[in-house]
Amino acid sequence: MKVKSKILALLLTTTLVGGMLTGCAGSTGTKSAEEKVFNYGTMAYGAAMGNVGLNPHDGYSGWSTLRYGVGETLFKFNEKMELEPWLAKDYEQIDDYTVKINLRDDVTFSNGKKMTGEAVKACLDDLIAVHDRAPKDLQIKSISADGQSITITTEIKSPALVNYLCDPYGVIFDMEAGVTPDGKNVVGTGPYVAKTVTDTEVNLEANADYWGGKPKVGKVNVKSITDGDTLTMALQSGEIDAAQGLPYANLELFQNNDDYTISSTNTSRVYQAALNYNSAVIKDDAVRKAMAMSMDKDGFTTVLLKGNGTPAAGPFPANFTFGGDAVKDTAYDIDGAKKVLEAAGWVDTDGDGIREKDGQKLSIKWLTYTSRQELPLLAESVQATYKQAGIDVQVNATDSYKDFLKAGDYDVFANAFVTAPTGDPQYYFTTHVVDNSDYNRGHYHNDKVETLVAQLRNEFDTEKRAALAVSIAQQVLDDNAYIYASHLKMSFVMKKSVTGFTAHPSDYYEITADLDINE
Amino acid sequence: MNRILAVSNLKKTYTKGKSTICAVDEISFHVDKGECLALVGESGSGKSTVAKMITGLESLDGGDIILDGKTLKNPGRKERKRVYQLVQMVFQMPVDSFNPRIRLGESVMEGLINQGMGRRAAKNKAIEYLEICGLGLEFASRYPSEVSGGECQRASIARAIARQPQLLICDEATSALDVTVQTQIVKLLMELQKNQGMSQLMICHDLALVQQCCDRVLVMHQGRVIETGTPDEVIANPREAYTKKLIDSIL
Amino acid sequence: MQQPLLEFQNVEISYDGEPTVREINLNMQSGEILGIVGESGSGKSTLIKAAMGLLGPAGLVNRGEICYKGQPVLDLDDEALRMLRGPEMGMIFQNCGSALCPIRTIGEQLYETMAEHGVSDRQLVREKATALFEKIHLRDAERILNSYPFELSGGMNQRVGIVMAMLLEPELLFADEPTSALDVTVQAQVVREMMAMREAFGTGIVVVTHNIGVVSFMADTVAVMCKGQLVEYGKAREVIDHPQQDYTRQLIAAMPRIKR
Amino acid sequence: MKKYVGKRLLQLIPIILGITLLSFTLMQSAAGDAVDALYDNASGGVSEEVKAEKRHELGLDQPFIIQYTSWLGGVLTGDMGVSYISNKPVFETFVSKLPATIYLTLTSIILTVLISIPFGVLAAVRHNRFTDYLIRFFSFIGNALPGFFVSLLLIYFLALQLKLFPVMGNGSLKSIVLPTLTLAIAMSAKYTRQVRTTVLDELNKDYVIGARARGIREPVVLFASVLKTAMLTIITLLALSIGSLLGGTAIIESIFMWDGVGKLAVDSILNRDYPMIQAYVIWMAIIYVGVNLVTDIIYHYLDPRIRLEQEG
Amino acid sequence: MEVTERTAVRIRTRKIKKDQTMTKFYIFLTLVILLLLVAALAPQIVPYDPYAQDLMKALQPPSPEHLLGTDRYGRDMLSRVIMGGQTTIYSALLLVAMITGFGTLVGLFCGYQGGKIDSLIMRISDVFLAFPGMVFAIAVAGILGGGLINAVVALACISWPKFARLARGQVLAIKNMPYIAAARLSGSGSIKIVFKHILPNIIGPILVTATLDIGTMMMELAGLSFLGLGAMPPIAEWGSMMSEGRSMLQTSPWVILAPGCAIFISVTLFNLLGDTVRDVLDPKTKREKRRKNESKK
Repeated sequence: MKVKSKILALLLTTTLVGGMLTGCAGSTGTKSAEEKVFNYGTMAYGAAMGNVGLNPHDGYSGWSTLRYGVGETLFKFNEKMELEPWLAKDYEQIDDYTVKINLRDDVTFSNGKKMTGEAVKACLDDLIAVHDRAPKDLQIKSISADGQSITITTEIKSPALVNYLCDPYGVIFDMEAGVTPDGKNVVGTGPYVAKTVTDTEVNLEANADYWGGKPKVGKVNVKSITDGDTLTMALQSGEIDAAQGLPYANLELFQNNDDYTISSTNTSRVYQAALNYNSAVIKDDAVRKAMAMSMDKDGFTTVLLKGNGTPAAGPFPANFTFGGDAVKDTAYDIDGAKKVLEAAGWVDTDGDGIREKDGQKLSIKWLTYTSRQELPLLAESVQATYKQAGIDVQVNATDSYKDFLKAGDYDVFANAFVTAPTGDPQYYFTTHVVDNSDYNRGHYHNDKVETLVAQLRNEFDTEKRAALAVSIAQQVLDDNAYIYASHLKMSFVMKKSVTGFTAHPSDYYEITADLDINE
Repeated sequence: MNRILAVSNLKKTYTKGKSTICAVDEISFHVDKGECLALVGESGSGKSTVAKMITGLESLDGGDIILDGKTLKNPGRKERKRVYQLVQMVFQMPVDSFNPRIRLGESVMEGLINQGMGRRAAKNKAIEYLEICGLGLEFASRYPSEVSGGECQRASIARAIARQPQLLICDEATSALDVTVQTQIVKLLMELQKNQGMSQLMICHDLALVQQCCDRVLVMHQGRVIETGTPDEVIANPREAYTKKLIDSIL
Repeated sequence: MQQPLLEFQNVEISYDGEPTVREINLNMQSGEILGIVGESGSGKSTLIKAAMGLLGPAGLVNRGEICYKGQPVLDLDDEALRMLRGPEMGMIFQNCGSALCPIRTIGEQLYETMAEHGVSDRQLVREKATALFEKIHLRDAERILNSYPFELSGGMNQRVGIVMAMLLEPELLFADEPTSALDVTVQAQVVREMMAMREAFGTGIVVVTHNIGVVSFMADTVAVMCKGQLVEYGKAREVIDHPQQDYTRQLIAAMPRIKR
Repeated sequence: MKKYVGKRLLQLIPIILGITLLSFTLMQSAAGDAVDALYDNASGGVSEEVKAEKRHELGLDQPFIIQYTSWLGGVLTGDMGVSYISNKPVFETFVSKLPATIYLTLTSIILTVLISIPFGVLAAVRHNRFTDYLIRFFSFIGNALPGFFVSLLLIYFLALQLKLFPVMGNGSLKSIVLPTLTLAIAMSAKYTRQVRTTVLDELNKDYVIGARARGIREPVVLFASVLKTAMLTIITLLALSIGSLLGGTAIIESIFMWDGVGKLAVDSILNRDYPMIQAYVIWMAIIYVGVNLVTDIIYHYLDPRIRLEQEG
Repeated sequence: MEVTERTAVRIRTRKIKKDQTMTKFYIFLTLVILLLLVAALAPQIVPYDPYAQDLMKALQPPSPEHLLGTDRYGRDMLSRVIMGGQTTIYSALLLVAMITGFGTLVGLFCGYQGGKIDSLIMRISDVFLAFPGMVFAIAVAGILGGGLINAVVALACISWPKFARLARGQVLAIKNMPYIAAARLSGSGSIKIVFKHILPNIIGPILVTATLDIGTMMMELAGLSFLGLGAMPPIAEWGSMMSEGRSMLQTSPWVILAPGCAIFISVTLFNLLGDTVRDVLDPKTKREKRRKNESKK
């Protein structure tokens, strides 16, 4: 009997200790700006994204500098992805190779130093000296500074130079202060200053002397949360005030919910399938056409993405003049696809539902990866619809997809890509469709496309550039070299009390001086 | 040659940690054909080790064993087969000496089949010998757990003698049995010795039992043979103090 | 007639509902040594387990009564029964070494036994134990008390078992095959020591064994059991020299005897 | 005792060699060419000459055994290369995240002990009675629920519905409760059963009857003898489980955003960060072996049967 | 003094608990066989094609039409759970069969042979045992890439030593039994002794462990699938189904609860079976039975 009572006592103690641990949380009241703390959970920060740290000249870290309000670029995009001045006042295209940029006079770095032309030049010089992508994009020959202006000379005609300067690597920071020894922190011009930067968290404090006005929130903690459910539940439990990158399935928890607001926008992140011309099956025009016809873009977008995207016709979304319905894609038509295949000699002879031609099964290897949660969904959706058309799909969703790409062991590579990070179409075409471009993994070639892209490279007139972009995109679609599934809609979910926190189509700007919490 | 078994200077040592224990220390003895020799001693005197060495279940560390005129020293596989034709053994724990998952008859047959006999013949012979040992036909199909200790020991004897060995070693064959059963088994063994002309090496701790059925006795103590003679002689005139103590302890 | 020390009245014991021991009537006086002989499965150990209340969950005395000094013990509550075990009835097992906790020293367990029955003076316990060890000619009590059971030989453990049981000076000592696991020379010694205990304390002993030699050497009265029943019961000399039942005769005849 | 520890330490050498050799070989064959991987993230082509030079610099053109030895030297001195992803020294990263995992492991073990020992003992004492059945019923449930599922349920009920604990780990006392609970539920289910079996085994031993025959009270028998003996086995089991728990935290850590080595491992696996995976695997194995060694030594010290045999 | 008065003979009774081990064993065995049958006949008994998508019917809650609702592709959950049973249970069975077979053979060899090879193999198994199970599996699965087969291989790599040790221990325990010596005296060779006399007598505990391991392995496979290192979509497998459905716990709980319950039920069943097999084989219960038989005779 005594054993029992001892055990009971032990249990009681355990429960008591547990109870103490659960003691209640502190209460809230009206707070001054300094007291306000904004906890922000994001899926987008982390070593896997290559954006850990805030040094813009290191890989993709500039995205973090820009997103979390530590640094700013010379120009920025508005909601329509049009250029607007930011740290710069304006620019003049002196000739095809020279641009003069006039800087604002009232900007200081967070350490109090003034942002001068010299400072900007120093920063850009370092950028093209150390960054991996920038030199190729910018093609800068030389930079000269003169008071509050700089003049940039390029090696080749560079109509998109100013657009490129909006890329997060173009964040201007104080080179004299340099990068902290751990390589993670810089002194920028933004509304917030980073106090600590780790692989999983960035702790920011308001920059009281921000040139654009005093930030309304005193402290911002950016937390990397890589698990979608944890992110959701952390928002629900109030541990974070806003979240980026919630799983679609969970968004409906916050829709029609008075406690939360959702800010969404279309982005130029497209889910695309690149067809591999080195594969015999893919070389068959009919197969590519049937594949394009058999993709249920609407179903994918409305059901699987739960409406958090828009079906894509071409590479660019509708908020671009050269995007959306400017190009025409093949409509979803399984029966049509069947006819196309049959006409080309692909018939199901053995009754297994898969078509054959010359003893060759119509089976394609669909290579994709899982770190983008939408891609496996696309793969499974395609697998089902293609099967109806008589095409067998072997999905290979692996995060070591690079090995397969290198080996060429695939027919289709589906990935996600931000097609117009600079608001300009040239970037996508020069990386994806021309011969030997970085991401033209499927070895697509079309003489007409080559000519048009060459023209685009030398065209400065925005409208003409747009027209060229439409023609190129249409040609790619007609060739069925790429199949575009959907453009991602990006959403921030935040507590009702959070204001001034909006999703931007560029995916660059997240935390700004407008951010506020009204409790 | 009148000797079925001759053992000279037999030695076995075990190492445990750093100390070496001499289980059997240079002992010599012999068993004549048709004779029943007893090895008497208390636990740890090394008597069972001797049995294991003779049957090749343990290796020797020294000395010679001459079995039916042939010397064997750590026999190989072939040599061992010859040994098993000549020597068989009955163990102390009757139930444990049978594979619990095999029927008694099958166990008796195993040795015969290994000898090269056909299944049918082996079966008949097994039944025959089980009957000699006083077990009816039904026991052949029983499992060791389904019979009593005494019946199991009979089966064990049947298994041993079915191969018609020249020498039967009984390692404490009766000490785990009830006294009434013990007498029955001893009687059976004495009959077999007489009828089959088998020599026996009886390993035992009970001098009284030895006196009943053995021709000669060896008293072992701490790995050595300290006294030999006929049981009556040894009991009547023990020369060693230990032997005397042993005799006095019998209540 | 004196009140019997222990009395079995028409006892029937069953395991899992199946009777294994039937119609047992026995009684013994203080200072008497009762030998219960029988072969394996005869139910002889069951009798003393029943008297000690150690049958376990499967066993049950479903008929009859067992009385200690006239007091029925079967329906005592746990605590009352516990107070009997030790100060009134002691027990020696076939293997006393395994009847002790393997990771505690003998001294510790000896002290625990005493403390559980009201003697909690360590010094006193130690002295008493040493005295008792000397009585059975063990001089290095100190070393034994500081040893663990596995460090001692079988014979030594049996002797420790005797001391352990006798320390509380019970009036009744049960010995369950106390010598069966021992070599003959040690066996004789242990038997003599048990006899010495009776000499010293006047303890009544119930010795359960299959060895008629042990019984004839020790016992005043003998009970012969076969298949759960008492086949013969009487004065030791009478039973052994003039057995009345076939089974007893068989048993005695089977016992090898040395001819000098 | 000293001799025994020395002997055990010596025995450790081949095991550690085996562990390192195995993981080295595995990673070698898995990661493919380290230099290719290194330049993978750099855009544009890097010429074969540059790669060859780098290979020479890293000693990758050496024979396997030499590569292994020099790599092993690195392992033992804490130089295990640089992460493909973060470009930071792997070993430093691992060490910096280790305390969080150890913290979580320890709280889980403690909670497991607090749950499984009382309940296991209770179930054994009340063998085949209602309490026993009830405890076994719950242990069956705990045994059959995958950890990640338990964690989701716990978060949902305790963090969202009852708002008792935070969802994410932040190092605070409150935030460790849920991950600890998740780990402890699975462990306790397992160990309650083992404790029960062990205690039952002990309860069936002769010395329990011996103690009863000496008139010792049941609780004293239970606590002084039975539990003392059973604890030897149980402590060993629990200590051994520290090792497997250190490894078992991976999934739970990533769900609760607990910034320990488990989460690091999962992230590294998802990112194919081979040097990091390698460091994790090796060091967890070494820690595991170390914990086992300490357990063995403690066991040796506690159990007189073994201790005295060794000395004697 | 008077003789104690003879009171009327007292009769005590106690409710006798019947030994229900065998009944329990048969019940659980039947249930497990049923489970295996359902899994084996999955393609025949599923009400819908488990891989047929119908996006119009996505995420429907349980209804008479779809008893367990539909997943986000509009696939019938009941069909997927049944189909997933085949994948999950049979991979676990395959895995356990592999490690039991291999481990037992190694253990038999080492235990019987002893000597240097034994200690070498045991050191190797030490190395495998040193890797905490899941860690090594994660690493191997991570290296080999995902996929059910690779996950099975990964778990097999680290799980065999357990059986090798178990078998070896058992062999050592009975190697010195008299009946092994008797078999040798009968002239039986090593192979015959190992497979006829040793193996049948050590297989009991091994089978118990194997049965209990089926549940464990199902959970570990599910864990790997959860990390994306196990079964690849669209293959219906419980772990990956749970992993897929986990974000829907709050919105469409049936998507995760259905496979979750399936895992729970099957693991419990295998564990219960393992436990009862242990009881059936337990030497204690056996001894009691033998005693009963004897007392009947």
